[in-house]
Amino acid sequence: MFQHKKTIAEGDLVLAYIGRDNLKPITVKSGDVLQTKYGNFPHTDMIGKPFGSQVTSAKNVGFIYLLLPTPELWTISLPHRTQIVYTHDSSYIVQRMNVVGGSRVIEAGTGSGSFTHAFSRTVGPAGRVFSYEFHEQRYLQAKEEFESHKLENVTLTHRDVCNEGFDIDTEIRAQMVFLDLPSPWEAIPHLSRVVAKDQTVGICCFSPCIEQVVKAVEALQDCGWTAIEMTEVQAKKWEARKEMVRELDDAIERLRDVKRRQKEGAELKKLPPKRDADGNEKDRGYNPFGKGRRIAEGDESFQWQNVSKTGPELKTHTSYLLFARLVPVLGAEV
Amino acid sequence: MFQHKKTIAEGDLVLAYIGRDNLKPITVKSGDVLQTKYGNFPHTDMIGKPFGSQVTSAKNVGFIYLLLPTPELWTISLPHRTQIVYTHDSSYIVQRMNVVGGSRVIEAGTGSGSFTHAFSRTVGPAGRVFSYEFHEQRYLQAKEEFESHKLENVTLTHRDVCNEGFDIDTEIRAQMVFLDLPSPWEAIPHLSRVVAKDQTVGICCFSPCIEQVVKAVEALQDCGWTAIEMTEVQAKKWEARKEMVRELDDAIERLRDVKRRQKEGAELKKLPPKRDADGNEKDRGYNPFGKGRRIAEGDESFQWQNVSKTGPELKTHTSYLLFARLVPVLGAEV
Amino acid sequence: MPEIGQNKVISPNEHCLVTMPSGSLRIVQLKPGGTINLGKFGHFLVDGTFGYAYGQAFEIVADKKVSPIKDLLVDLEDSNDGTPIPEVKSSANNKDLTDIGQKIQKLTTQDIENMKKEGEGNQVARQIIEKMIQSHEAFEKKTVFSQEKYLTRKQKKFARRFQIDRLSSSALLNYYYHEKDPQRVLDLSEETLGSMMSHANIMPGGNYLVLDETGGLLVYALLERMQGQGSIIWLHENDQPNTWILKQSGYTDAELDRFLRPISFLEFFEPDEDTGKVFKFTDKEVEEMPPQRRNMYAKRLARAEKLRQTLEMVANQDLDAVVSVSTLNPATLIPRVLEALSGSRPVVAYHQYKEMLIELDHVLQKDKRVIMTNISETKVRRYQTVPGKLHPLMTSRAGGGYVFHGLRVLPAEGVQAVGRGKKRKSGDESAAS
Amino acid sequence: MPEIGQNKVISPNEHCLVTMPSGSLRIVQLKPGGTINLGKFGHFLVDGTFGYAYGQAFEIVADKKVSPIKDLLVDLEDSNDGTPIPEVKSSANNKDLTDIGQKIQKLTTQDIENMKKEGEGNQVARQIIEKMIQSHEAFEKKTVFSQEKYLTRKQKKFARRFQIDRLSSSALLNYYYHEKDPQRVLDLSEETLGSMMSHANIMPGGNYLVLDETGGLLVYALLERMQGQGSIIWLHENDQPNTWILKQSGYTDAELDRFLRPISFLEFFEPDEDTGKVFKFTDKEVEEMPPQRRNMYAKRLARAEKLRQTLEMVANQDLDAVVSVSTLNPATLIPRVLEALSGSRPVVAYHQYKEMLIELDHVLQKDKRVIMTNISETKVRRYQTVPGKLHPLMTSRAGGGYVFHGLRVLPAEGVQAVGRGKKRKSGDESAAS
Repeated sequence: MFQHKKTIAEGDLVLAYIGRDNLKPITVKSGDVLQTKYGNFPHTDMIGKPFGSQVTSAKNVGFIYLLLPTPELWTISLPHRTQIVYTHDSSYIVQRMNVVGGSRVIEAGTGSGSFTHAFSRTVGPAGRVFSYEFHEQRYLQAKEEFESHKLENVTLTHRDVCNEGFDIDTEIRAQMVFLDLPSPWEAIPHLSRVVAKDQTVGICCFSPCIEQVVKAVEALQDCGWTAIEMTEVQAKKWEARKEMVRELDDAIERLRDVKRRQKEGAELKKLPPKRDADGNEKDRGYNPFGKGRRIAEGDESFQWQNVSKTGPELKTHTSYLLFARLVPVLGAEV
Repeated sequence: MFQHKKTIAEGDLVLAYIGRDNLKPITVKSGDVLQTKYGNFPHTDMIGKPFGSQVTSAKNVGFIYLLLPTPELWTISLPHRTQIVYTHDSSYIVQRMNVVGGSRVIEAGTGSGSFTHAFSRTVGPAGRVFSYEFHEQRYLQAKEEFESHKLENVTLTHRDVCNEGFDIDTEIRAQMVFLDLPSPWEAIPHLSRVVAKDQTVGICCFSPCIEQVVKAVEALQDCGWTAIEMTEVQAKKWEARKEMVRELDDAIERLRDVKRRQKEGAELKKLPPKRDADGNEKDRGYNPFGKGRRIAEGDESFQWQNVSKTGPELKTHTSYLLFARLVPVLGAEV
Repeated sequence: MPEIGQNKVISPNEHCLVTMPSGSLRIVQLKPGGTINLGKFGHFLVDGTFGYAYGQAFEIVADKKVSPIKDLLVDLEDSNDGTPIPEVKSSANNKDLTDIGQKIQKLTTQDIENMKKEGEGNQVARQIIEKMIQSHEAFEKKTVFSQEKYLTRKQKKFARRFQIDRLSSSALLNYYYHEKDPQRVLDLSEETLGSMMSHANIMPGGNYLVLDETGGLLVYALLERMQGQGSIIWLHENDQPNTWILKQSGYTDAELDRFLRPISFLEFFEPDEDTGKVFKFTDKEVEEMPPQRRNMYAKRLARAEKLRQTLEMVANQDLDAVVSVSTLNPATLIPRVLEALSGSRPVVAYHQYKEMLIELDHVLQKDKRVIMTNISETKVRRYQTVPGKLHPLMTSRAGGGYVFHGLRVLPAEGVQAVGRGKKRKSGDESAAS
Repeated sequence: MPEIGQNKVISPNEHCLVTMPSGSLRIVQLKPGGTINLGKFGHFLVDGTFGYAYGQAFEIVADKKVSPIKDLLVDLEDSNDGTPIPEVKSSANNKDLTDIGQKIQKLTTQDIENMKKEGEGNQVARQIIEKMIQSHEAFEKKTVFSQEKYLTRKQKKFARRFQIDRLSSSALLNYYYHEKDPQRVLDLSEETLGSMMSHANIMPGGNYLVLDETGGLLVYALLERMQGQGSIIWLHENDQPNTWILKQSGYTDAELDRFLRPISFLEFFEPDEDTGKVFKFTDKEVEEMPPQRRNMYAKRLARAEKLRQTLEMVANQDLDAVVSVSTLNPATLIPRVLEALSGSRPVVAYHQYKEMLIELDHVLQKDKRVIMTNISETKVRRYQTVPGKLHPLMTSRAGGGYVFHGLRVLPAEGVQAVGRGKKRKSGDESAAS
């Protein structure tokens, strides 16, 4: 179970931060050693250290950070067995369906288990996640992972819910349903048996293709779900950078300087740059933008503008999110 | 025909800029008067003035600008008879289909004629736009407008192209086709008779709903079009603003000041603000962010950060753009 | 006691969200015996709604009474609740339709007003719409598609229906974001709030440091997730935090006192011997106090003790995240609160303008205490979800804000990045070799 | 002569865009008698492509010869050109499929290399793919959907096909934007370029002031639209404009000399008695010059005359738009060129970063010479357009840049906005009353 732990102990799951997109999950065990390209890190040294600690390798050639697992960090580090549900989708689904501490949630299929972790964290010890996976190998891997991560509020079942439905021994009474299935319309009719009868139930179907959404809409309508709405979440990540500010007047002054020198017959610009004994450039004329030099971003000899940019590639689609709800027929009681 | 004219003459179409989203088209005629809420503007005074001139009203109570029509400005000013094609869509379609000076283009339907203007401008005197409108009233209005705007390279036809096809007396040989029709799949089979046979022809179908796109894809495939791709253009407009920078230390200092005054027993903060004879505020204590005062954006007594924001509402969808092309079967000739 | 906002059925005295056919929203308290006035959508007696599940839609029938219906905007074709298309012809296309706007529909505003006065229930809406169609000259020239569109529009205008939803944090936020002025919640959208909750790892049992200039919307969302487990330290820049939105949602002062730990900038950043100091009376003196005064004294002592505990949590670095929705310059604010967090804890700061977060990112990229910095933008696109007419909504509210997030770490002393002098791509703080 | 890039059929010596099945792009010149090497996608003899329409796709058959095909990535199911799915079973779902990646396909890299050497044409690709399927243990356990996906992927990898497109400005831009480094065109996307062309009102016959730091991509797009009518004044910050991209696209120096009017910052902003000055020889002296020198002298005179005309156009405010793709600070650059424009003419400036355009917008909001200022962002979203599997592409290239645009106007002297002192919403410069 996710928790707010301060200190690393034997048997803890730790995410070793090796690089920004390189988090390596390790289970701390005295005597084991984490080997990275930045050196070796004995587990024994980690025990007793606070989570978040920066630790240096045995030979002090590099360092890592020892991170406390969260569903969001786990999503970065996990082995992708299927397309995963990213945080920008899962966070919206959880917020919109009002999943909170104590909620009871159905998830099918489990897939790589990234969303299962987020559900488990959010519903907490008083809540429950019922997760279904039809692919045996993936089911077994998820089972092992959930046990090792102590997701005690998750009930994982190996089942093809489209054919066999959701019923298990325990009473489910799900308040929210999340379907990440190739044909959600086959699973939807089975839901009425397992959702809560005393309150409005929310559903989200996660489908990459439009045609899947259209079929799911029809199934939802047939089964009495209302307020059906398709959405998609568009997310971007920006990072802060600095861009050199090149002023017009500096560019003009550079041309004036060239002209002056040409008149003086120097024609310096046609000569290869001279270097002094230290290899530094000498006299390229007026050089307002460090032309031809390697400039570090933010170099104080120049003027900079704060800018933001995304990475070179954007995730432009994950899946469509189809929301609906099922309102129980209750009589007025007052 | 659009042109780069410098001076306003009798009979010219002028767009009077009254406000940012309020451009009023007028045809300059000696003796006429443009009446606006900012005063009256006699046409006679406009003649001989350069386009772009700022002119004051007869009684000098306000001013307008006299703008030279461009398709983009016309799109802002035109009377909407139908959903129009906005510049972010039309500019991409023109660029992607490689519409240039001299191109021959089919457009159906004409609608409010906004895109017709853009096509007409871009293909220029050597090109030709064949535009079709099935709705009689809209056809007549467009006809009048095109004549008054002297779009001499546009051939407008009153026709239901879905039933009756595109053939007219003139030879068409269209190199690009733009279909803004409720059921483009009915028009697509008629195209083979009127498109150029000696080159690859481009098409763009403009449809708001997914289902229309799916049907159009099938029709295009059936008719031998290839490289079929659906896209959508997502556009935003930003404007520059300034946001006050509120520093933590200033906020803390304000609390310190309050505490100091409380200790002094003054408890000034509980009193209503005092005003001097001029109505200016007196002594609100340390007031680092002008709290309670009306501050003009950029007021130099405060610190500001340049920011950008969109309007309160975004156009999040106009239509899907479905592109394809028809490659003629030519023999190798060399 | 179930936590605020977690009741499953519509219950007396609760605050809830009412949605009207037009999409307009209202927050109302359901006082037993009361009547609620929805303006042109009618009046209804509150008691009739009790016991139905939150999420139920109703139609107003005679005498302000309500009757449950399947959906607020039930489809016209396939339901008995909807206004049926009267037996009129339709056209294959709109070819012969002339655009002359309002004039074509001959019912006057006065006619409609008169009809409205005649009845109270949704029956009136049906009558009005039917009359409008009968008096609409060109209705038969419209396509079925156009006819439906016309009816839906009219229904949104005249139907006497509404829906009651639980006042979840999303409901409360959407009310301000879509119905009222989004600036009151600093332009924060539902999806951005959700993103903050996830990135800040909010769960029952955590201790969170919060800055909230929305009047408590952010705090309301945390309370909802935490379900009474854990604590919220609310760092504010006045005498006490501004809780206007929290109070509108039904929380009492006593409840807020139980769940929250307010602390001012001065108390947080410059605690001194005066901080939270209360003059101690002797037991005898206390005994002799009048009851009201004694009560007040006890409260002051309790508050002082709570503040002492809060300061201890801060000093012990016991906090599990900082979550900020503030207009203060985050580049100077956030670095100053980092020391209160445990290691490997999220740092999450919202701002309406991305430009205000860029400097923060630059500052923290250099500050060795935060890694994995990012500025996220999350935007939901909604669709008209009608089979056969599926498309994204033509317009949507802009904005929604940006979220900075990073992870607080504990740098080892003396560790130096053995950089190779070459510029790192994408400002990554990857482990040096 | 047809303008560059406007030939309808594939013609000798032209520069064109070649697309490979993987989506990779190449710019090549079609030299008669030549062979073009597409790496793993094969070699082909250029001559066989002449006479087909630009846009034609080809398959490489034996002896490097080509044969026209319907489409580069023709659908697997419904075409004779595609690799048919061999007669194998498929599964209703992937339930029994084990994920062990490459190992499952028993053909070794060496096997594939050997097969590649055996043949040159697309036939080899078919053989390889068929062999791969036969040796793929789990192929039968895949669904038809997964099988198709697998085949398409393999086909993109091995098919010996290509397509030849005209080198339109979009083709040229996409080559740099998608295939090469987008920074070489300052991250300018096709849709942003299109938006600039429209907002700048580019058409045949206009006189445009251009700043272009992309090596001429922007100029290439203008030339394409203008079809030899009008002129382009290319304002640059060196001795001469950088035209590397223009030259790659097939324009000769002579053609560029005919269409373009280059002018340096110094000549534009500080013309003096030296500007464009050429020492004048007497007629007799000229007659006595050796031919090469006389020729050079004539060119210098022509260039000087052209510069004189250009300066006159600038001085007369004859220009019809300024269009800028420059890394110079637009807030200081753009206000300095406004005087060269006629009234009611567009001002269009691109920058990769929105933040760099904000100050420009602020400056011009105050400058009375420009109205209707805006910063536009235009982004195209592409879909996998396969009926039944329709969805937006999962990933796309980010960026594409931002465009500032406004309209140059001629403020009347002495006109004063009679503002009411109240702050105007949205920085609008609407007419005051």
